Amino acid sequence: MTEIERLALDYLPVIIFLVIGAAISSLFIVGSALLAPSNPDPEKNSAYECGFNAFDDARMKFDVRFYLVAILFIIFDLEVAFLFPWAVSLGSIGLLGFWSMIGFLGILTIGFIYEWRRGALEWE
Amino acid sequence: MGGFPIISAVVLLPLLGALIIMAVRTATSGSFTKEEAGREGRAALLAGMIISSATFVASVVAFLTFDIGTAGYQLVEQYSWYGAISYKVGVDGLSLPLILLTTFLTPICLLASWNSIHTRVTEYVVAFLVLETFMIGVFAALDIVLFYVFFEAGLIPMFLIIGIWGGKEKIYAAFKFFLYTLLGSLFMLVAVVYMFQAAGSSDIEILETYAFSPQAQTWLWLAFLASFAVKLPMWPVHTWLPDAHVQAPTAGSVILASVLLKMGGYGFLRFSVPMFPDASQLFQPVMFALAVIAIVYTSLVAWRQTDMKKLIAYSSVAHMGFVTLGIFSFNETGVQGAMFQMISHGLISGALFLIVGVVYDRMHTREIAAYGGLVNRMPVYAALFMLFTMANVGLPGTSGFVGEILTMVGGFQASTWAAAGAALGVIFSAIYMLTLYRRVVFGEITNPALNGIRDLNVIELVCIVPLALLTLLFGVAPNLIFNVTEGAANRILSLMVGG
Amino acid sequence: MLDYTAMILAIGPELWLAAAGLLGVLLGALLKDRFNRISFTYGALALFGAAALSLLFYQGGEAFGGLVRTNTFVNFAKFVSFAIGGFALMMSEGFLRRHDTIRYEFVLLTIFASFGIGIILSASDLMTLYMGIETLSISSYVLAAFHRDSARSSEAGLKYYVLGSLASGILLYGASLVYGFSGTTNFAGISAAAPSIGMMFGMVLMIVGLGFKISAAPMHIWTPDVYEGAPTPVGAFFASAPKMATVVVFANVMFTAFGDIMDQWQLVIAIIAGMSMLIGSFGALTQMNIKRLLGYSSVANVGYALVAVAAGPAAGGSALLIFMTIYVVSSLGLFAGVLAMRRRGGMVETIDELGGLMSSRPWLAIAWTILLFSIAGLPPFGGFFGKWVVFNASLEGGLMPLAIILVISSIVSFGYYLRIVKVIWFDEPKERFETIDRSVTITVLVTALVSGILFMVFINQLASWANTAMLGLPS
Amino acid sequence: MDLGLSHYLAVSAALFTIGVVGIFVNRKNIIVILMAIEMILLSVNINMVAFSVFNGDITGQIFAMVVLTIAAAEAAVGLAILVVFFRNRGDIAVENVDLMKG
Amino acid sequence: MSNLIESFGEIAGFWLVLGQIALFTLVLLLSIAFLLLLDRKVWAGVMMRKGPNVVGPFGLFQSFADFGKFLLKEIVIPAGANKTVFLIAPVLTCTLAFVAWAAIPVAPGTVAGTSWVVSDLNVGILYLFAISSLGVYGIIMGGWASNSKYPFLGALRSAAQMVSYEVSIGFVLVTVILLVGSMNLTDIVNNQTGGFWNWHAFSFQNFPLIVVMFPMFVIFFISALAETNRPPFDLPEAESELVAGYQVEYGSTPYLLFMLGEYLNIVLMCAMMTILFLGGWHGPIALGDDFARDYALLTSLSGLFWFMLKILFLFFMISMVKAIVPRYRYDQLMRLGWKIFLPTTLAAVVIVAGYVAYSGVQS
Repeated sequence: MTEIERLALDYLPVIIFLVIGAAISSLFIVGSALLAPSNPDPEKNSAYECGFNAFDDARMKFDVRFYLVAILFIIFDLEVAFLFPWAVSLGSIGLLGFWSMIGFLGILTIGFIYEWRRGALEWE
Repeated sequence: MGGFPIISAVVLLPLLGALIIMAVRTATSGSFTKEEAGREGRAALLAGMIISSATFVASVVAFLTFDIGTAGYQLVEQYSWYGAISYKVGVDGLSLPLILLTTFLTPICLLASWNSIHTRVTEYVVAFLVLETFMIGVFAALDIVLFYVFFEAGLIPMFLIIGIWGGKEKIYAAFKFFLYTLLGSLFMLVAVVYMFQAAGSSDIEILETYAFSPQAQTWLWLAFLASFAVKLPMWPVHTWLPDAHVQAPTAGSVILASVLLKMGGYGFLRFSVPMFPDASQLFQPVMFALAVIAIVYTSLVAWRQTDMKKLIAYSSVAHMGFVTLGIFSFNETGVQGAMFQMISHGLISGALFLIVGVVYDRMHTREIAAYGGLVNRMPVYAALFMLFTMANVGLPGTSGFVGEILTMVGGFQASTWAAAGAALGVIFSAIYMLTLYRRVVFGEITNPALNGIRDLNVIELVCIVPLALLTLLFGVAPNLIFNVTEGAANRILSLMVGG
Repeated sequence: MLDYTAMILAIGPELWLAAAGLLGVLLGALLKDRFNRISFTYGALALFGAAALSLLFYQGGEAFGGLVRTNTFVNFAKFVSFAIGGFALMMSEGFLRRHDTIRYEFVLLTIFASFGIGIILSASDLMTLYMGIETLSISSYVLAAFHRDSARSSEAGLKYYVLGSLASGILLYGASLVYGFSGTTNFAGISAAAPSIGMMFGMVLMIVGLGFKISAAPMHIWTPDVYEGAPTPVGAFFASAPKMATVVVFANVMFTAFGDIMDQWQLVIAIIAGMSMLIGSFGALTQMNIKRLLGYSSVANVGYALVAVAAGPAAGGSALLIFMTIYVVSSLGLFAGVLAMRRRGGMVETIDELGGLMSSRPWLAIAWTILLFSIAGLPPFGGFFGKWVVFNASLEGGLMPLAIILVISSIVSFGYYLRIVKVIWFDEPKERFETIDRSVTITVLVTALVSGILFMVFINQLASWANTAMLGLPS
Repeated sequence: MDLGLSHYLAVSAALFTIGVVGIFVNRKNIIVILMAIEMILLSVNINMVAFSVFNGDITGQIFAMVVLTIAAAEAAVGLAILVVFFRNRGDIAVENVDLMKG
Repeated sequence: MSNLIESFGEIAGFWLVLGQIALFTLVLLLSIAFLLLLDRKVWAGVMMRKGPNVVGPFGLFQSFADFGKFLLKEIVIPAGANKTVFLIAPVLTCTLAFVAWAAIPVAPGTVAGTSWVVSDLNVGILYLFAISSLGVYGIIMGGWASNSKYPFLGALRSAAQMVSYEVSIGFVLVTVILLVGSMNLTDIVNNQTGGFWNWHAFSFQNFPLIVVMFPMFVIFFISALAETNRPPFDLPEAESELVAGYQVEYGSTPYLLFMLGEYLNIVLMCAMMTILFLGGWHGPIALGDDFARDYALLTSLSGLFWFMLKILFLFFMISMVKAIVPRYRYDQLMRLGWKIFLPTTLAAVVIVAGYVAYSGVQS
């Protein structure tokens, strides 16, 4: 077995697990669909709106801050993605590796400070 | 060599003056009442005249230091500019008269504008001075790139002069002038680059002795032809000229006819003939044909004109045909004649445009039909007009005669037919010029508006009389010019044979 | 450990810019809106400092294990880009103040864009190249959309973004193929690798991607829109600093990474150059908006520059530097001219509105005219020599058809430049123009002086600098 | 079945083509364009990693990391510009991006 | 899996893996049933109620009854909803919650250095991190597909909240990886042998680090609450504002799947905390290598016991939090995540990394 094959084989159980998990989940729904009664009517199928009829499409404009959070998340999540391999190999890359990453984090921190001061993190 | 850079001084003096005028105007401007603007314009014109007169004086000084007996380039100044290209100026028997012509005419043009230009006078003066620098530069340049730079640069001020101070169709005329000339000279640029790469130098003296292969010569010659033919102008690329002349202000027409057209002839003599002798020989019949067509055809066209300026413009085309004829006869008589004709035509056509300008300033029309019987009201005017009409026709005793007869003699030695055609042109020119003169000057006054017309005033006299004197002087004593041009003409011909 | 001396020698200016940018972010965060006013001086100082540093470390060096390698060729371009970027920044302040959008972010984005410029110029590896391009591009997208309340500005930003990202993608795909088939991302390694079909394919894709960035036809479609829609100072910046840098980088990539297989790419670049010249000049003919016209004109001018690239390093290298230097100076001046002209509280953007400029602002009109004629390549202005060297290069490189197209395109270009000159000088004066900031006027005059006169008189000096710079290029 | 380099390249090329075509034939929504761009970058990453593995050279994987990061930054900026555009025009249909023409 | 195939051949190895997975699934489902009951009992206990006590002794079979009830309910799909996405969302949530368990080592193997795990991935932490990130999709899809205002808002809020805290979790994970020098979960657990003081939460072998690591454990715990939308961070389903968040339109088994997924995630978080900070299967007192070698099977079983005990303890803590702590406001929640946790964890990463780099712990 080559290294790559061994590596790939490690993920086979994951895939099997995925299939089984999906099968069980779907089975629940199928079971319910078979066993439970089904007699829909328009009132029952209308969207819940505290007793009122829905007056427009629900997929409306939303606050831009959600979007800001998403962007911040992307940035920091990527940062974490860079931190993982660095953390694993810190022992072998030594002080140069350490200070390089500190520089990287420092730059990100400056960005973070900027966001903070500009109020990107405020939710009144 | 060494000593005071007199040629550079002549070239740059007008430009310097233009900058000073511009700077003074910026420093003092701020008021926009009509009177103040008028006063400012007068001052600018005066300053312009002083500067251009100083330039003329400087060029005379240059002429006095010039050694007539030497054939080569004199008063040469050379500074390294860009790689193998250098700023090299100097004069020989061919260029010096043309420089003198330019410096002589510029103050006259500015003076002639005293009463006819009323708007944006300062800019006008500046444009003229800048134009003068470029014109002198074209004749003085001894580096082909430098020549090209001046050659092209002259377009800009002329473009503005026609476009701003011209007549009704000025913008059309300005564009036509600019694009025609530009298109032609871009071909020259290609040739210049090729020559530069082939010879490794852009020095005219070196290029004169560099032997291009016959094949290359043909193409290069054609490229130069494209530029000079437009400039000269030769049939059939002359059509920009009538428009430009008619639309330009009087002084613009004068400069255009007297100096700018000469650049074409100068270019043939400076580049085409000595550098590409084989090609020149090859194309001699073509050039003769074109020259004769220009002479005959445009003479006929001139005859049909109802606009005075247009008529004179076509007559210029015809007369430049003589220059072509003389140049491509490849003998001393013809070439000298061509050189002489250039100077002579510069004086005569300039004067004719001034003369038309005189009545235009009074009547604001150039229609021949609107005039008639001017002799009754303007005797001095009529006399001067007569003189230049005769000179243009080529009456002996005027400079026009000398130029035409020599070019025809030269042409005759090369080709009988060409000379015969040219002779035909002389007859036509007599017809249309005399017709013009008759219709404008003689007869009874039919147009009541002419009743109050006044004769020449002092300014106009000061403008025209020197030209008349020179025309007569050169007509009587052509050797004054031949002595100067002889060496250069022989040198060019020897280069052609030896090259 | 890192060799710090080598690092500073190699990318001193970029380090300086990065530090200045980050410090700017911090200052912005701490001082908030108080930083707005002084930020432009700050930014200009940062850029001029970077320009000075690129002269100080002119010889260049190598750092980060060969990821960056600088030499005189790129340092020349760095100097010009940074210096001209500084001028572009200086003259932006007034415009933004009048539009009430004066924000220090503008300065910071410009600094970061310039940082990107420095990185691409220093790059000697596909990875560095991509990072630099993206730093530049992403900053540029935002700059283009900087007027966020203007529909045109945001549309310009969006268009620039979509097409720019597409270009990055194509470039990157090409880079991945080049990497795969040559086995390395280092320019020197790529140059040494045996050419293969896959590598050629990657190279062509890279050319297409880079062509987008320098707005060479037919990848130019974004240019007119962005130039028109983006705030004018942004347009001025785009047309000057990044233009210089990207074109030189284009040449640098071709010369160093693919230098040995010039016969393979020469034709491609020649075709692109020809198309750019023709499409740019003919496209500009019918434009009514000055900025749009300048956009098309930049396409044509990139075409001229690519002629020099196609001629190869020996024939066209210094020609490229000379041409681009003269061009970006003129280009900045023309944009400054657009910035300088205001009337009734709004910017003058269509050509017809320029009527009467001559009578109300003679110096500005003269300077503009000089710039227009210079960029058109008419003697006696500096632009003439720009065209001259390129033309020379095309003949030396044996590219006769390109030389002919160059002449044709030049003739056509006179048509539209003259049209502007005509309006400025001949048309009747309309209302007077409003007074404008001193910095803008000075920029117009200085650029006209430099591009029109100084480059003419002292062309030899510029040429010798460019020739010296060429010596740094690895042969 | 042996998985060779060519299989990866084929997939990547297909993705790349879909991305490019997606940008040009899409007439409806700019978001789709953004996704197409992401797809192009993804195809690049497949290429990079495949080459990296088959050439036994780590550079490609590092490059892929770099691409990922920059792609995220690019997407963030793109979305921001799109939001600004939407606020100005109230619409993100492709055919409405037409203020400037000529 | 490779080791199983090498030891038992391809066919047997494959069936062994399958059996393992089936066992995991079964045990998980059963545990959830009782943990659900525990949750309710704890809550009831704090409120001095009895909680479910009808079905079976002490209500032990309550969850099974609930299951039956869900199964027999009609699946109502709102008229405006996107049907496919509407149904895929819960399936996705639940599937992902299951799959994450593939990398969790629950007990030491009988061979030293191995562990009882479905797949001993060398990047186990990364895998868990990735899978738990994907959880957002289920919620966003569910909220969006419902085409109803409350679910939509709830989904947005939920997504924002989850991603906010995921960043802190990421940084916390990095601190642990720094200490271990590996992303393999078995390695991480084995790094904490030798008594409870060596657990990462206390980190006595790197003594000063307790100042950092214990707070990290706390932050992880709190972030885990936010990540799984548990009280006090259950804003997405805040009854008073959003009725039930993204689940408003769900009923019957789709709802059940959401809930199942949620609880699976909670238990997963407990397991992660156990592995990362509380020594995994190691007991509080080390029994020494000799014992492990001599009584391999016993060690293994006791490991399983400790592991489950720790999970149970953590789950109990989470239940208590639900019962005791009042719900946060949304702005407080975001502030906590971005302005407190993020800088703190970032600083922690720098400190731990500095410690590791200068003391040479990893090498």
